Amino acid sequence: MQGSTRDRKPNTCDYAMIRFSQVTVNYGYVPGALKDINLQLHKGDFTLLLGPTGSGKSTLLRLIYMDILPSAGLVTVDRWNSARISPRQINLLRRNIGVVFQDFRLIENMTVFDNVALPLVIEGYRRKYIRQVTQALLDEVNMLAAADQPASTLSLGEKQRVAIARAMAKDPLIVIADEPTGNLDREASQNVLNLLERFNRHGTSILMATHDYELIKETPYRRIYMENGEIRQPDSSINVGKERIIMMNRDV
Amino acid sequence: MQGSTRDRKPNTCDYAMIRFSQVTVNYGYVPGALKDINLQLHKGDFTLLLGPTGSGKSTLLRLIYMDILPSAGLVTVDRWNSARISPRQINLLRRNIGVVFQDFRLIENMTVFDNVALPLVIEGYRRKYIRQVTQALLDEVNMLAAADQPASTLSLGEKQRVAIARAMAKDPLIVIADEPTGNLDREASQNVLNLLERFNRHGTSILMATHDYELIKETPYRRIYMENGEIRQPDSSINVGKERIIMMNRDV
Amino acid sequence: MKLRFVLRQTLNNLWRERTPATASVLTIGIALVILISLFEVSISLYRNLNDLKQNMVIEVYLEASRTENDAAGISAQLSDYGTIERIRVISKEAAAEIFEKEFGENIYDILKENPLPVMIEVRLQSEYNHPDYLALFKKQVEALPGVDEVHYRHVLVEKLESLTQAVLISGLAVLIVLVFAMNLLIRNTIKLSVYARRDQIAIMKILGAGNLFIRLPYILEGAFEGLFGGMMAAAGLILAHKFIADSFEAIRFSLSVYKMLWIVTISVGILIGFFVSAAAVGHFVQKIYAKK
Amino acid sequence: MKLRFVLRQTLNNLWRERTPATASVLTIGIALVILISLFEVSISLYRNLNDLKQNMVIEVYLEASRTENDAAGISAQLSDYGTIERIRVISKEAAAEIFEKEFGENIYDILKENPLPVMIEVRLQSEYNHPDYLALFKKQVEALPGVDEVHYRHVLVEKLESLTQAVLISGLAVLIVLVFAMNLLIRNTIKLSVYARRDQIAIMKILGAGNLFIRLPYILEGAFEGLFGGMMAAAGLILAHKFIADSFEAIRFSLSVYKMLWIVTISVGILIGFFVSAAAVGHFVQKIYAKK
Ligand SMILES: Nc1ncnc2c1ncn2[C@@H]1O[C@H](COP(=O)(O)OP(=O)(O)OP(=O)(O)O)[C@@H](O)[C@H]1O
Ligand SMILES: Nc1ncnc2c1ncn2[C@@H]1O[C@H](COP(=O)(O)OP(=O)(O)OP(=O)(O)O)[C@@H](O)[C@H]1O
Ligand SMILES: [Mg+2]
Ligand SMILES: [Mg+2]
Repeated sequence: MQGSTRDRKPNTCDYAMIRFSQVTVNYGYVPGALKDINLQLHKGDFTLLLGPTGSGKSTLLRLIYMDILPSAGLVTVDRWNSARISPRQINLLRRNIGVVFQDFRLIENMTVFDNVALPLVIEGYRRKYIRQVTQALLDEVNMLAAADQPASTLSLGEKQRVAIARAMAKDPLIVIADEPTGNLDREASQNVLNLLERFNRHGTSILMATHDYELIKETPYRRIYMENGEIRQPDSSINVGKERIIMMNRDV
Repeated sequence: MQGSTRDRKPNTCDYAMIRFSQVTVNYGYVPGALKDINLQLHKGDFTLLLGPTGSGKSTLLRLIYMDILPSAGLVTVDRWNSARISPRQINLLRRNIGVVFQDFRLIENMTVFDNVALPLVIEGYRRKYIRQVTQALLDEVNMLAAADQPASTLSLGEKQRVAIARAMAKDPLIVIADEPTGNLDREASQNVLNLLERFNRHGTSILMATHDYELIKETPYRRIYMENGEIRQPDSSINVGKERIIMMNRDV
Repeated sequence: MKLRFVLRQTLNNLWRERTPATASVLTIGIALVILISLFEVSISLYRNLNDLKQNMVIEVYLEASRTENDAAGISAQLSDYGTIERIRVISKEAAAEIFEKEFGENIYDILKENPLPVMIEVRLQSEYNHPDYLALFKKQVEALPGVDEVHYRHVLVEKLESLTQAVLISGLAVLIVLVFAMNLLIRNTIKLSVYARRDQIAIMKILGAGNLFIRLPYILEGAFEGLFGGMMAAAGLILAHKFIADSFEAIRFSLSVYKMLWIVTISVGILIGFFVSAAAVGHFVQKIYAKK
Repeated sequence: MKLRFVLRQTLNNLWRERTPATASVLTIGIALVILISLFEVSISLYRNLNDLKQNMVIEVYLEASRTENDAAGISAQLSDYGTIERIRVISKEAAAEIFEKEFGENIYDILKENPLPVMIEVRLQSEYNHPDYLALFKKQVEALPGVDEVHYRHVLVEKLESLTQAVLISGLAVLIVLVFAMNLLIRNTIKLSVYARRDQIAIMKILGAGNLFIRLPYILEGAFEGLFGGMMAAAGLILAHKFIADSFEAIRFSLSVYKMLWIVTISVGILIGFFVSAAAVGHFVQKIYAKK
């Protein structure tokens, strides 16, 4: 990885990097999209967020990059907390988080290269460095050949890989991946997981929401099960039984 | 299903409803997104379209609802063909095809109800009928409770289900589903497959692109494997071996 | 159901995008105010100039020795021409008064006597009020016994003639420029408004919606904006008329002018909104098709 | 790298959205043409009126018995006041000529003699050209021996005074309305242009981009549109000036006027584009934040 060519933030202690305290989220139409969530994620953790459609996974992730603020309760991320954070600080926070959005959110009329380079440009890095890192990342996700195409010309699977590259660009404190394998086939999905794992080994915390039980079923990571806006028995057991998954999905 | 309440087009003979003859598609940036495709789909068929990311699945499907026209070769759908079709006829064609888009394409600022009702409104059905059909469909995909929410407030999985309901609304000749389970968990995916199968039993042809080998691995349907814009040995065998899938994905 | 859906969507769009819609309304409103007041000014200017032209006076000076009685005889002769609208004899005394009014000096103060001759003021019927006939008339009348000279401001007549034309032509030119500019601005607003909803349009197309169904909401939106713009302009114009009528006692508007203002302004607004957006939407919806 | 990126994006945006951008350019261009020609007309009107006022002539009529020699003596006395700009004696004959020019009649024809007195024409220095001083001056001069009467068009002076004011005030009013309308239209265009790219803005925000970084491309776009609009307006104005200079021989523009036109029009265009879009973008980018 390009980790070696860049400054790594010192991998200090094992403090709770992300902390949810009695967090509730009400959307206009949907009260209780999240209900009284308590949660702690530690630096360096690899965490999986599981749960059926509409259970609030994306909502929980949006709270972390402060795309929404909690209706009640407190979200603390690194040195920022949701109760008193200015717009400027939100920008800073976001620059330290890499997000793979469920709907990618690439800028359609920009080239693949520019999309991936954007977080680095925002950060104000120098041109040569940006080019070097961006090309390395595109190579990593196998999209170097499409670097000069506008993002609008990509297939969905290709977009997903570009989105992953963008999230990795700044070598962030934490990577939030919302369903990063939804449009990928088995092997591509495995590649993404491996990529995230490699990042994790370099000290980046990972929080990944996914439906792909097949993919994660043999991983040893902490799992958080959501259902109906609540966390069901936070569980760090290694295996997840088949019956367990089916129970979670009975709503659909 | 609401099939009973509506006029079914007579399920006549087993002619080739969709026919690709030496079809090539060149995008500006990507020549040969499809290369010399020959393919026949028959009325009433349930067909699966498999292949790695960027192999041209979505492109092939777009040809059917004539979102793009082939750079070379001929696409024939029912009584229309790509060589001479007027914009007005393209509209007619599209009204006879239900499409579940990979990126949903819901109208974000319309309510869920209006989104599903839209194809019926376009067709000019009466109000009471539209309400009845739309509600039945929303119930079927478990989204009736969200009928009055704007589509923008849905989770991605919810959007996918609404998109499926919309594709079904007009009881179309053929349903094209591009990765309809990409954002759904196992059980929801199974439900979608069951839904499509039920439609198929009522005479609707189904063409479904998917990455979810787990989901389809025990289905008896015809499979078309794509790779690099080409069809690899059209195959109607019942089982697909594990090594087969891995071979297909080696590009990623 | 289709129409109801379209109408609902139109109102939704208007409400959801009230900022640009308001700007569109204001554009139409301002343009209509300029347009219609320009039109009114042109009309009243034309009328005034015409009036002035119609009321042109020909002065027939008699020889210094002639009296008012002679003038009456000559008047009778002139009346027989059949081209005269009005005729009036002006005595020496009346002429002195006119002199004082025009030049601010009493002629008796300056000269201690009144040297001014008896004069006949003639107004021609409007159809004869033309440079050619005026020249002929002057020649004929000057040949009459007792007549010294015939004066008319022939330069003024010709100048008025060309001024009236100039006003009409330049008014038209301004009008054309304005209509062009307004068309451009409204088109632009509507175009961008369509542009902002291009996703929605692209989706409707892919669902097989016909052209009319896709375009109607935007066209109706334009018509509504025209309606509101027209109402705004009508209100503004009527206030302006009231203000003018209050400020200048000489100017009065009848009730029918106010009614006309409402009707014309609002219907012109609606028509403009309708047609301009119809054209813009068609053009632009096509473009979205080409792009996707 | 940041600035390069922003600039590249600005140019991309301009090119990709050349239709609305062109409309924006035209809006700015048309508005600038109206604005600057209005300004020029006001200025030249003001100058002309002022000239007229400055050149106001006071007529000092001597008693009928006085000769031009007397007039020279009185002139000398008047010059001593120190408030006079120019002074000229007009003989009986010159007065008769003026009479003929003004009234179209030869005074000898009418009266067989010249009753007009010797006259002194006086022009005051501009700072004394004021109704109050004029009244005082009249009183003083009429008291001089040999002077019959002092005439000046005091009504005209006052009318000119108020007309100049009226022109300036109404010009200013039109200017304000125009600036308001232009601001509205440009804001609207830019707002909709931002609106059309709201997805892009929302994405940049979610990546933690700062306000300036997000807004700069739009602000620069506005400035570029202002530049092009200004160039268009300058070209139009210069053509108009050339046309006017060709049509009316009395009117000539110096080269520096043309240079000023280029510089002022273009820089005003850029400034307008810059500030209006800066305001509009700020307002609107905030809104997108609130929505998402
Ligand atoms: N509008 C376009 N312009 C240019 N190239 C395009 C366009 N759409 C697709 N492509 C290219 O064509 C190829 C096939 O794309 P397509 O979307 O058909 O793949 P796919 O099989 O559907 O992949 P996925 O499983 O990721 O959806 C890709 O390499 C893509 O980059
Ligand atoms: N902007 C919004 N306004 C209103 N309701 C919303 C909004 N976003 C999400 N919701 C609702 O909140 C609930 C949780 O949504 P969320 O996107 O968090 O689910 P999810 O677990 O990510 O589902 P999926 O697996 O389908 O992505 C859903 O019922 C959804 O309808
Ligand atoms: Mg989600
Ligand atoms: Mg695809």
